[in-house]
Amino acid sequence: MNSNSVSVRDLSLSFGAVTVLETLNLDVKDGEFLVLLGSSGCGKSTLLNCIAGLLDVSDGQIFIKDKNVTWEEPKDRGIGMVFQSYALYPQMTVEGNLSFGLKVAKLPQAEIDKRVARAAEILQIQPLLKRKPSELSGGQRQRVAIGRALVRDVDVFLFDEPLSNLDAKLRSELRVEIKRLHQSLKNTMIYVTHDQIEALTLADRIAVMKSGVIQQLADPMTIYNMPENLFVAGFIGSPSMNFFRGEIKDKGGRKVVDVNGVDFGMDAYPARGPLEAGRKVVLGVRPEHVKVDEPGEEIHDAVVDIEEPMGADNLLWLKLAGQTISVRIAGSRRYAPGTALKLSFDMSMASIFDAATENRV
Amino acid sequence: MNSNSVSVRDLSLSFGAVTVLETLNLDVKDGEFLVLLGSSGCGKSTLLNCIAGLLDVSDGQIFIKDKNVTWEEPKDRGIGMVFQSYALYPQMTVEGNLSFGLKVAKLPQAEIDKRVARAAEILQIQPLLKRKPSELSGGQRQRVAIGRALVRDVDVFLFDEPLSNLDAKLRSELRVEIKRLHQSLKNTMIYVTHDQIEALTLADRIAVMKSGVIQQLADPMTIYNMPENLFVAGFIGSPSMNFFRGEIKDKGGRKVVDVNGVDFGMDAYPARGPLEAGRKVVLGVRPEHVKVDEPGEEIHDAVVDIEEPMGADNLLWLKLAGQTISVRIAGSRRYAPGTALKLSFDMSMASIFDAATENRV
Amino acid sequence: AELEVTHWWTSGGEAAAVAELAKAFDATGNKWVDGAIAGSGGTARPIMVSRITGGDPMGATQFNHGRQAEELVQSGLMRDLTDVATKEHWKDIIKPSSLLDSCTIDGKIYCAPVNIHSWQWLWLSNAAFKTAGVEVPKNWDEFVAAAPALEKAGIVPLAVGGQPWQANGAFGVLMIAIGGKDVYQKVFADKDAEAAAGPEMVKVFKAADDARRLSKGTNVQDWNQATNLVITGKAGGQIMGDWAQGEFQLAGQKAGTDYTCLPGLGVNEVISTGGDAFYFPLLKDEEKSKAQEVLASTLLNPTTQVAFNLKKGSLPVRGDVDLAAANDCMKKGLDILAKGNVVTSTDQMVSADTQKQMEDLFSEFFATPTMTPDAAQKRFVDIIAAAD
Amino acid sequence: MTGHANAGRPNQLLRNLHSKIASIPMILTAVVIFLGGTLWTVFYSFTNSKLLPRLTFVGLDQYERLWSAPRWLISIQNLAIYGVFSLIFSLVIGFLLAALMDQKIRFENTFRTIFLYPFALSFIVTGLVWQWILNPEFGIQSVVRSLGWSTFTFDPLYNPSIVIYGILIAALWQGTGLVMCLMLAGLRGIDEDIWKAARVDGIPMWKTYLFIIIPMMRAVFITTLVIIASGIVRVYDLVVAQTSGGPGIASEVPAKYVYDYMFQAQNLGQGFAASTMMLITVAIIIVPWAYLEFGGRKRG
Amino acid sequence: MADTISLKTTAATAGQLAAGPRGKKPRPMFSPRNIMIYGALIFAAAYYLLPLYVMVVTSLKGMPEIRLGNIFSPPLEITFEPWVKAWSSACTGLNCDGLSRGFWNSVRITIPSTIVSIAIASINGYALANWRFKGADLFFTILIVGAFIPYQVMIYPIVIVLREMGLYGSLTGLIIVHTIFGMPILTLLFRNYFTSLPEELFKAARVDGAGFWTIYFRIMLPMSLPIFVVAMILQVTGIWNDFLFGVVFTRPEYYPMTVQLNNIVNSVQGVKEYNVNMAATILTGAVPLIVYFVSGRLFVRGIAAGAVKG
Ligand SMILES: Nc1ncnc2c1ncn2[C@@H]1O[C@H](COP(=O)(O)OP(=O)(O)OP(=O)(O)O)[C@@H](O)[C@H]1O
Ligand SMILES: Nc1ncnc2c1ncn2[C@@H]1O[C@H](COP(=O)(O)OP(=O)(O)OP(=O)(O)O)[C@@H](O)[C@H]1O
Ligand SMILES: [Mg+2]
Ligand SMILES: [Mg+2]
Repeated sequence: MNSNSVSVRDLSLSFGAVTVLETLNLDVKDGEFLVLLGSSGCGKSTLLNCIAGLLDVSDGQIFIKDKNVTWEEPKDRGIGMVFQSYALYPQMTVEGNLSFGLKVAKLPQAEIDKRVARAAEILQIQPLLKRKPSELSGGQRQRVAIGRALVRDVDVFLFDEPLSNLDAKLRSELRVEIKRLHQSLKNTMIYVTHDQIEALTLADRIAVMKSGVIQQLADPMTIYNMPENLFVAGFIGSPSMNFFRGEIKDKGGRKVVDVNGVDFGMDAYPARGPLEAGRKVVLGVRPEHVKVDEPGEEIHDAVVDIEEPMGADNLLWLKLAGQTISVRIAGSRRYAPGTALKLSFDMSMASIFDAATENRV
Repeated sequence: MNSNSVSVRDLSLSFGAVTVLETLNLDVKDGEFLVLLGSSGCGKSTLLNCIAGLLDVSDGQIFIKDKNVTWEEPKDRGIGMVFQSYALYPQMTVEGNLSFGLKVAKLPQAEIDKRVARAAEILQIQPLLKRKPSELSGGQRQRVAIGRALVRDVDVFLFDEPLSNLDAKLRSELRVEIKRLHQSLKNTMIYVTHDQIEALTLADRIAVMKSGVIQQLADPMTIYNMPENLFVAGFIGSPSMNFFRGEIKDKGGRKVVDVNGVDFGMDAYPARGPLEAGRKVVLGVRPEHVKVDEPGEEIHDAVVDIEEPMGADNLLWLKLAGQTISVRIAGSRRYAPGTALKLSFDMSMASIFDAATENRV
Repeated sequence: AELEVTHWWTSGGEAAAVAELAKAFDATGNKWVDGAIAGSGGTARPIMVSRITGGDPMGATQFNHGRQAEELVQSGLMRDLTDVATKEHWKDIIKPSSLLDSCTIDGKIYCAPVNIHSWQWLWLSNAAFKTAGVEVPKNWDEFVAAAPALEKAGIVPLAVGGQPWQANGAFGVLMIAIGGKDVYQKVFADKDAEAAAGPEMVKVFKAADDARRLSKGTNVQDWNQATNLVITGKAGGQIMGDWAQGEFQLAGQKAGTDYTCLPGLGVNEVISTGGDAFYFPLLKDEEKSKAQEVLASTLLNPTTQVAFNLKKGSLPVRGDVDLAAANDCMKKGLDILAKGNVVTSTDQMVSADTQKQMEDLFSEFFATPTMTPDAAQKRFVDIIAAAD
Repeated sequence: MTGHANAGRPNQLLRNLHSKIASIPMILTAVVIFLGGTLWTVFYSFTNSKLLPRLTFVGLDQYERLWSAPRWLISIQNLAIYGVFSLIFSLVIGFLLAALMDQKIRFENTFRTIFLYPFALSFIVTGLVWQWILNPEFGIQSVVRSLGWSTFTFDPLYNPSIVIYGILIAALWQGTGLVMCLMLAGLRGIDEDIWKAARVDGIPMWKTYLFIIIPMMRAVFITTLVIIASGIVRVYDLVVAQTSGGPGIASEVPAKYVYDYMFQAQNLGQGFAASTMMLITVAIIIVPWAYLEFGGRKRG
Repeated sequence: MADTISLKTTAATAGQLAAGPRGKKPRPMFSPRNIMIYGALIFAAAYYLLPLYVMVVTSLKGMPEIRLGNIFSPPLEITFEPWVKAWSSACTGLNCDGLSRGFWNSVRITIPSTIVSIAIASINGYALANWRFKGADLFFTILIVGAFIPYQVMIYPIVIVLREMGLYGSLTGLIIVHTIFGMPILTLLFRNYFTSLPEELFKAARVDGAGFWTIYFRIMLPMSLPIFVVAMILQVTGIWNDFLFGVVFTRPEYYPMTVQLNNIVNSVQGVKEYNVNMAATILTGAVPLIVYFVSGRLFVRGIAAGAVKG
């Protein structure tokens, strides 16, 4: 099947006077892992809750498996949902948590047992079935929460920041597990997060949201390397992309971006159209695309301000063209603050945005 | 001055029957940035609170600036403290928060104003002075909390996970600021965190703690590259170091670590002493020290299980010698799951631990 | 049938009197279910009214004889007793006839009066005066004159309990005794504000001022606690209705030897004819309605009247019964009644609202030494002017 | 995707139907009893209803009479005194006790039980006991006198000028335990770090309470205030049990005026007028608060 | 302060370092601080206990002993007669069976009233917290304002309503009255409590297909013990101690214990029998006191959960 699994059409939602989502459209393909990424309060959860049927839409329609479910009850939409706080029923055992929905749906006991057993096996929580949630670790709770969606045998999984209550280590472990789960189940999954690492590692496609509007919807590498606008460029990547406000100039027949008198040659930049001189632009270069003490097109001098060794990588903060920029180099290369060094920029990996529209050019 | 700024001697602390710290010793040099790193519940905050005088020690002594302060009140110890939850006085303005302690200490108003102005300048919060904490963003609050320690003009700053309530982006920004602050103030700082990135980037020295015991106290690169024991090795680095349980063998006059029949040559490994054959060891290799499709000493075949593109980096999870290992490569190099590839290990950067004592050999 | 009867007769003498009614009613083959509510009419009346208006009426209920049930009757919630009354010739046997008038609304009779209570009594403790070394006074003026001696002996001259109606009642007594029957009639029957402001009333307020001074230090709430002070000789006297007699009796005291009673304060031998009456809410239950009739006639039965009133210390509503067993004080009362020296009680003349206002005024007056008689009189005039 | 036709929005009345059905008792109570009863009361306060409600309108007569009745004025004055002092003392005593209890003391449970048990007793019982203790002939006065201070006078319930304070003593005894409980819960909800920060800043304990902790407990104070205030407006039983409004009318309160005039004086109109005045007072205090607290705020 | 410390700084040797205070800071049991704290607490406790003490002591004395004087002195001769009299033979009017009859009436009133009022209020709170519909807040606000209306004001309207419903005087009517007057505060408590429960739990249950009632019974109820305890204590004490409604809205066969208490206390036969009154008082207060003593700890916890967040 190549149809859409979830389609959102012209969705609007307001809380009283506050409009959170406005005529939003989104198609999620069958079997796709779609991540909704955005900063806090941008409306990710709201969108997810609309899809789940936990919020009544103000306008627009929602289709799941080509069926209009705009006014269906959550249980009738064929979705399962996993929450940030796990939302396990504290007074029930793990088994009770898994089977609650099925019991409510009055499934035969044999069927319930079968499904619980299967979910427990997939998630490797068989030994925990008789425990209460309070007797589980964070990671185990999260797994049970996923199991609760799993037993419902649904087409679409909705995750609302399922990992953000966990510590870094566990988070990276469970991330891998969710990825593996998706690879084996092949369900459609919609996953809300504000953690870009999760988004980049898990997604087939990422929808970057800002104030209720989808800014870019594309696969992770496109998002990372070819951000559609300034917001996406700045939002993705840690530390942030380095931005330089400048102007396009013709210098000896060669197009450059002039930033406070410092020139960045644009020959290697894969521009979308002709860039006339005089246009005000923002040049963005990721920290790992700045080369230190390596040969390159243009060489700029700079002095290390702060060094942040992070183990595998080493982050340098330096001043260039009147602003602070960050540079990522291998963890084994060390530069003490005050060291002078030479920078060059990989312009083929750079992004240039119109200063007015903030869109990629 | 080259003396110790803070010294902890044989410190023990119990809550009733539970002993949290036992005969712990720690010297912090003047002007040093020391990070206490450890997982939740290992006693970091407890130790910090003892130093601050917020907890009565059960046994042992604490010296600050060579003065025995074991029984002193917190305010008389010459320390300032910054808390995870900011702990700002919510109904006072920023200015009130900064000056309240000074007012209580009956400093002259001129002096108070001077100190507040200085702190505000250092932290660039002058425009916020008249606001209430509830009108500040998380980052601004954290800055005010630091300011409150700053105005007290103390020798030692104590930080208890000051950034862990902030989102990732803000966290990395404030990290840089704290680092800069330390570079300009040159105070002694003791900083508690469970975030290794913070520890690695900020610290002059890191004390890795586990169940109330300091496991290793060294500078970040030593901790990262030459972990003293298995716990430190596994705790630092994300994703974790890859561990292989094996045995040292003599193969053709050459020492190797044999892991389920797969051999890792040890010629390049900077061993601390002779390693006799037959010894059971754990070999640890960081993900970035595994090379993919590059020439190397030994070449191992493997198949990609999961790929986690993270923008600047790309993480691969593969099976080798019967276990899952992670490999970090540049973000631009992509391998779809299922791809076969060739691995080699940079044994000069590896760590080997005795399987029984778990200490580095 | 079972009939629930509510009333607020809970003090010792009162309860004994009720028992007589219950006994008589039970003897007719019915059953008296007692619904006593303690704490005087102030507490009990709201409950009774609520129940009647709420549609869950009792079988019969006590009210003070007068206008307290007027509106209940007008709203058709009460039962018409005219048939029973005619059959038993209440018009002829009930004396004074003003009692029955109060039960009559639009020519129909709605209540059965059971007793006559008069307020106009000064009860004196012979022992107290003996202790103080003075003669037992024969009238109000002597009493006032004897007060200093009592005070010297540590005895409160005049016991006045804290409940508002006591102060109000005492004032009414002073009014008839000092001001006279005419003023009383003018003020209460005609609501004549000028009379209320007149010189006669100034004298009354002066006397009330005396009474207030004499009552200082009483420190009790209930009327029978105040009576008890007299019984035990801790107080010299008390202005209280004839029901106080029940307490003396219960305490085993004898009129004349242990205590002395001065009707009309010994000044003006007039008594008011208030009292209690039973009202019968309209019931749906046939059988109970029958029982109501039986109860009504039982209440006026001569033997019941005697038994009840002897215990209660009140006078019977029938002129034709023999009260040989009555004690001195009761006999004095009967005499006055026979002479026709009676006035209608305030309950029958002014509304509960006006009563309440007067209670507020006089209880404040008695508790507030700083309030001048003049000021009190002004307010009294206002109340009378607005009275209905 | 051609589902436009069947995208009909279901009837809004039927959405959340169970919730609406389940709320019927609440809606009925709010509308019929509280709102309806209030309107009914206000309406009839313009009539001259006596024992039974009657529709003869007399304009503002009842109110004129009310505001010229000395007893009503005294009631209002008493309520004001009682209200102000009982608010202040409840909050102060409740908070002090809670602060003491919060010092990691031993026997906390015992102390808490002791402070809170009067709350389980009715005002009738409370009034009775304190009437007895404050009775000059048996109570504290006589005990102190018998110890030798023969001029010692302590008879609040028999002295018109201080009787309201006698009632206050009993009211505080009964009510401060709950306040203490609320305050304690509030104190326990304060972030530990605030205390630590204050200690590091060298702020003495009492200053920390006064300038930092109390302002932080605004919500608790408001809840407490509402609970105390609602009790104050309704005070009735305690007065009846202790003094019946006496001596004279020195300890009368508005709720008692309402009751007495409605039922004893059989003047509903007057009682309703007094009720209406009380309701207006309550509304002036409460409605803005309730609106801020429950109406305007959306759940986040 | 920092300066003072650095001034004192000396180049300390290791030997000097080891000197000075070590180990636990001594905190004497009778420090001024402790004396103040416990002194204040004990003083306050005395004030709170005094009336209870007086009640108990008085109830164990005979009348002569009481008349002789000191209410605080312990009984010379302990007698349980006042208790017996209060329980089984004190008279009101013609009925001389003391409190015993009222006790069972109180039980009959309190149990159903408590259950019904808590059931309704908890459902209200649940609906307000999790299933808000248009206008719900308005009704709730009215309800809260209603908490301030003096009971006396509402008696008349309620008499009329009950009369129209034909429930006046019945036990059902009284239960309704208690439910009505318990509703504002209880609804507030439950609403606050349910609001403080994670909303995601509720959402998860809805995705699982549970409806209004299933969520209430299966998810919310089992999590709400503390607040139910608070509500139960409030209602049991409130209803048990009620006098006004019990007497206005029922007939004598249902009169609760407090009415009997009022009758005993106010029916003065000669002198006030303080010992009987006190015994009756304690007996009447016993049930709420026991309920409170048994579950007081949960009460504080529940208060913290439901009342303080507002
Ligand atoms: N019940 C509500 N009433 C009013 N506004 C609301 C409500 N729920 C959410 N909002 C607002 O809608 C916006 C979007 O909220 P939403 O929860 O969808 O954000 P989010 O992207 O999920 O953020 P987070 O990452 O913090 O979960 C926010 O500005 C929030 O304040
Ligand atoms: N007041 C206390 N009473 C009893 N045990 C305590 C107390 N405070 C802390 N502990 C215990 O002491 C241990 C160390 O606690 P501590 O707060 O120092 O941990 P931590 O390293 O700061 O952890 P985290 O990263 O979660 O803050 C924990 O196991 C904790 O349970
Ligand atoms: Mg969200
Ligand atoms: Mg900690």
